Amino acid sequence: MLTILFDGIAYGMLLFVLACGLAVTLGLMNFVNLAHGAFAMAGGYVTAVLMNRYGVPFLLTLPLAFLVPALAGLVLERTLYKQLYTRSHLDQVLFSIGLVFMAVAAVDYAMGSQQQMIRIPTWLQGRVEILGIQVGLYRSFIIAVCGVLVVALQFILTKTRFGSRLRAAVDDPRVARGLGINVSVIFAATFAVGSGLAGLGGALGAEILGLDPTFPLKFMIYFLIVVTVGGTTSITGPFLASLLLGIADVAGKYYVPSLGAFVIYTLMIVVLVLRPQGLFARAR
Amino acid sequence: MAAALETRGLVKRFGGLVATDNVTFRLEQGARHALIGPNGAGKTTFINLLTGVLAPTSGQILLEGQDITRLRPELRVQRGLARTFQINQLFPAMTPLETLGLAVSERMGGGHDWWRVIGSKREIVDEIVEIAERFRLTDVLDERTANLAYGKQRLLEIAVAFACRPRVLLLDEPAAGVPEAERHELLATVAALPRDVSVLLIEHDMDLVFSFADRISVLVNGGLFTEGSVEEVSTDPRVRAVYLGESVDE
Amino acid sequence: MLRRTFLGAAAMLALTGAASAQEPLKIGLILPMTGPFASTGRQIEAAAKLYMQQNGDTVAGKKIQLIVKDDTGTADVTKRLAQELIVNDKIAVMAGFGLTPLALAPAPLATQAKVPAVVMAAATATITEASPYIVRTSFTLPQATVPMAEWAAQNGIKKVATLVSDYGPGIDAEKAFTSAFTAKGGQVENLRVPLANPDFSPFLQKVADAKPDALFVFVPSGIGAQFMKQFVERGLDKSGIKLIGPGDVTDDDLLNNMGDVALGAITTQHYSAAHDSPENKAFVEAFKKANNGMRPNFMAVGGYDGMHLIYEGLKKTNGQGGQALIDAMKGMSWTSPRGPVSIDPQTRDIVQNIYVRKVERRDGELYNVEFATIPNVKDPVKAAKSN
Amino acid sequence: MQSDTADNVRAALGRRGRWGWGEVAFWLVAAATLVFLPERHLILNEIAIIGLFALSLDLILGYAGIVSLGHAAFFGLGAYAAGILAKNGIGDPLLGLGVAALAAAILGFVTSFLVLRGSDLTKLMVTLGVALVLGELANQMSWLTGGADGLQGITMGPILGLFEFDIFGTVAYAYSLVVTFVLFVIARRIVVSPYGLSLRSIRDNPLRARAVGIPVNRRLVAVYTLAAAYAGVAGALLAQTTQFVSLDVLAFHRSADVMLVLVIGGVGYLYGGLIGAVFFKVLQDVLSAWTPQYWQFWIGLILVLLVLAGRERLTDRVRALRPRSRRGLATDKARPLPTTTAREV
Repeated sequence: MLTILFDGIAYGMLLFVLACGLAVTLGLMNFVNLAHGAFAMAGGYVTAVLMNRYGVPFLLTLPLAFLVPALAGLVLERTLYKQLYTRSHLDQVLFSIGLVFMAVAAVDYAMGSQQQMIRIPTWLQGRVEILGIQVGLYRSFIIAVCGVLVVALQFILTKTRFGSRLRAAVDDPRVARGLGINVSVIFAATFAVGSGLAGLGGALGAEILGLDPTFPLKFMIYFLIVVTVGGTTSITGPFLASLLLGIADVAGKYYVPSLGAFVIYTLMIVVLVLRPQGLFARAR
Repeated sequence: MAAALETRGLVKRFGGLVATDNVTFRLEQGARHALIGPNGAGKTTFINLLTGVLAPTSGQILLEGQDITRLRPELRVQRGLARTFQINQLFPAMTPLETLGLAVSERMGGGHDWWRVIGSKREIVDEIVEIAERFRLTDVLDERTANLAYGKQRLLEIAVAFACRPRVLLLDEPAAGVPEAERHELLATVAALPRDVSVLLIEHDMDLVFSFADRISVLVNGGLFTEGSVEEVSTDPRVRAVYLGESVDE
Repeated sequence: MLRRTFLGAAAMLALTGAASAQEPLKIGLILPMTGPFASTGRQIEAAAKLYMQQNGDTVAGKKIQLIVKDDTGTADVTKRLAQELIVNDKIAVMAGFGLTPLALAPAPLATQAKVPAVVMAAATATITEASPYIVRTSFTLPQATVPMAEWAAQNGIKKVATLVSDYGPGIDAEKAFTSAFTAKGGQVENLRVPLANPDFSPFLQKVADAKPDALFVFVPSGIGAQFMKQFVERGLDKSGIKLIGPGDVTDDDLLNNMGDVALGAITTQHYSAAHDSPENKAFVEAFKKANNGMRPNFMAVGGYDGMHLIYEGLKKTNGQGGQALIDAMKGMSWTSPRGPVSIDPQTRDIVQNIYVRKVERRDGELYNVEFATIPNVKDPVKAAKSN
Repeated sequence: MQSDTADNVRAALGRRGRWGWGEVAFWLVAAATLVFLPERHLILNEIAIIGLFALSLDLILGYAGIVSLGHAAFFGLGAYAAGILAKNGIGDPLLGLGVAALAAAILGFVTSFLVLRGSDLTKLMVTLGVALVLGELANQMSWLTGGADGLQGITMGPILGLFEFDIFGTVAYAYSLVVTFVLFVIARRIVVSPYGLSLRSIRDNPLRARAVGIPVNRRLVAVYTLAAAYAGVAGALLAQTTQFVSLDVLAFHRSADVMLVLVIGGVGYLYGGLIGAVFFKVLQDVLSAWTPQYWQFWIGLILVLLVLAGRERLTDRVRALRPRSRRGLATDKARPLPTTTAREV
């Protein structure tokens, strides 16, 4: 029972790291970036390639799994995305779906269509018993890493100058510009970090979620669920939503396996019908 | 005779904030009544309560003697209560012709008519023509609303409300933002509104208020501060203190 | 009236498709080349091309032209592509079909136009019954599963939990295993997972709680690797639960990358890249060489044998398609890289050896190493029906 | 003078209902393909069906401002309704269409209440959720739907007792084209009716629409139900002409594709879905014949370029085909999707 809870938390944490970048672009910058999963995939592939082709240890690949997608995000933001901030959502959807298609086909071309394997180090394999609960080491590792990230993000957004500038830039870009805030730099940096986090999530999640070229399409729905259910006004909303979703998904499959897939979707519909702004959103 | 529009002890609270404070108010049949008050006095909240955009915390709203407090906004319109908005709320992509056609055909109950092409009914066409002339829109009928001069948009804003053939018309700062050159046209059409329509004018512009209204109510801090004829209110020193003084200074 | 003309036209098409001498003989290969099942398509396409490269592109004096189409794994697209190939390209035979619904959708077309369809991958038992023009060179799940149940029963396994993907082949495997295993006195608990399922942990937890002697698993090969890792991560291997199942989970294409987690898994299937025969050695070597080191899996061998069947059939009919070709294919037998195989003339399904294998490390790479053989296995579902 | 204006008004209003040359040409070309492109009837059939499906999405997105990522729910339900009916011996195609439309309309009516509130994103996700739940349901009820194997054994009777479906897809295409055309004509009529005008007003400014006395929610429910019925018919056409239904009629990619098709063709003038369907499917067919493995890359590239080049400018030009339509149609330039903010004042 507690093991299920534990697995659910790990799964939820992972979802959060994958989706939080989307929460930022969608919620704060009001940009529908369906290509978010492509950055996650990029991170996963960075780790897979480094480990399998060059024998780089797992942990050392993680910073690169963050940096490469972040850099890619930065370049794309500067060249393409920024032109679309003021366009309609439909344009943004069309554009980012186009990017997903390109990413899927390109990865397929470069890496093949099969599943990529990541061999996690032996000290992260297996399970231990803590307080009578069977916990997987790797999942504990995920929880630890993601937990640190959540705290750091929350800190950056609420306590630092960057955070307050970001919030100002988002609230009203014109006013923020008037205050001497360089809005486009803030947006670019935020976009890059969001992409990087997705990449890190992709690398961490490859072991549990699998990794193949269709990754961005497969998990797009999950990311969107996290963001909408959590609400887009804060970072804690999506975080709680991820946890809720992770636990509900795992528990649902354990206790009512035949209804497993219903649980998440029904939960989402109910939440959104009752609270259209998301479960944890401040009333606007 | 019942008042055209009446509120009894109307209260609206947002959390701890009292936006409308126990307002009891009468708009007589055929009146030209102005509602004035400083910014933040609760004029817009009051209008939103009257039209049903907001639900009151307590109190009653009566339209020609009938309780409409819980009625949905569109049903109030159908009963004869129409409004204009302080900031234009038009259909930018439609033409004035379509906008008026929409309002007229809705009023005639043709809104769920999904088969006939608009304009195939004679009464509708005639009424569009009449309203267009009354509001001096004839020569721009076929332009895109978004492309109209602001003054014309403002006229259309009133024309749409008028097309609902209201018994009571709420005008929310009809002249706001209209450039001097287009102002005269607007004021003239407002003044020429038929007498059987009772008008409640919410306005900042004292020239307009004085030239148009026969009665004035003053709203301060959500409550009705005073009410009287134009003369009474304009000479009331307390009103000058809370409101007119401010306006004169501008 | 109209009906007759149309059917007549369809039949005529089928005839002209194969009869005109100057026209090349066209083979329509419809596969999922994109989407989640793309790797199935790649393996088969590579194998088919390899076969043509090795055996030339002329049969019975006619040029063979292979037309590859991507159905994206969507059944109505498969059907439309098949129909276009029949009507426009006037193909002599169609082949491929990566998944059960993708094979079933065009089945009525095969019947209507009398164009043989060679199923190279899809593995639900009933497929060959959908049209008398369908012939299969892959396998059926019960075919691979029943020997597993028998082997388990003979090797001291009493209680088994089954975990299958919730779709046609999965349910086939579950049924076949359960009935065969309970018939031998075993005890079975069934679990089904959704086909698209990113995380197995809740299901595996259920298995861990049930404490069976072995876990029988069938999931499509792409997700198999993920399953294996989570199985080990949960420590189920150490708690003494044996992992058994048809060979999809230890797909040769992925096996080597799975790492040590796969070691010791026991599976039954018709093909292993480690199968010890000269034919297979040559096949594996040529396949790897042509495909950048990619190891052929059971999908590839299905594609390879499918092409062989088409070539040999055409030789026998001297380039005739339609009824003649399907008749020629019935009962044909040859030595495939997987071992001796034949086409059952009654069911048009393949008859082949099923091997019991264990994942072991050989020359630094992981392989399914065969250690027992059950010869000439027919599809048990149809065999049971005919008895 | 008075009567002059009245005539002008009548003429101006009537113009919206009249057919332009571009439109007539469009349908003439479509009809001509029946004769001149016999080899392409199968894909043309698919195009007609997707076009109709996109048209139904246009009714809610382009004319009422409701975004949906779950429109496949109605398409799929229609497909299964028609398929199951035919499988159980009731093979009359037109009856199947009727039943499918009805089933989808009922589902549309019930679920319409879920999409009246909330932002675009909320609507996207709620509609998506409905489709996913329905997909799961179809998977679970395999005794009825055939589950993941698909629904087999559909045999269709001849249309009107006269025309048997043939292997060339000619009858199928003609059938789909005629049905699409008839439904298009009805839709076209609806959007220029007072009802259609009220929908556009709701999309443009729900606050004002209410202030004109329009019962906004009721109108939205009605159009959502109508669009659902249209999508159901499209699904039924697919089931009947391919005589097969599999779970992917309900899949996410179906909803996403139809959205792409519509947005490519342009939202809010009814032809967008049809043009988008032609463009998208032909492109996909050509590219995937050329490179069966990597055609998605090129599609993606084209989408990206299309957006960067200014999709709306392109579709605006096409819109000029329809008389006066440019004027009547909101291009949401520099304006995000019709949002509900106005209503929250």
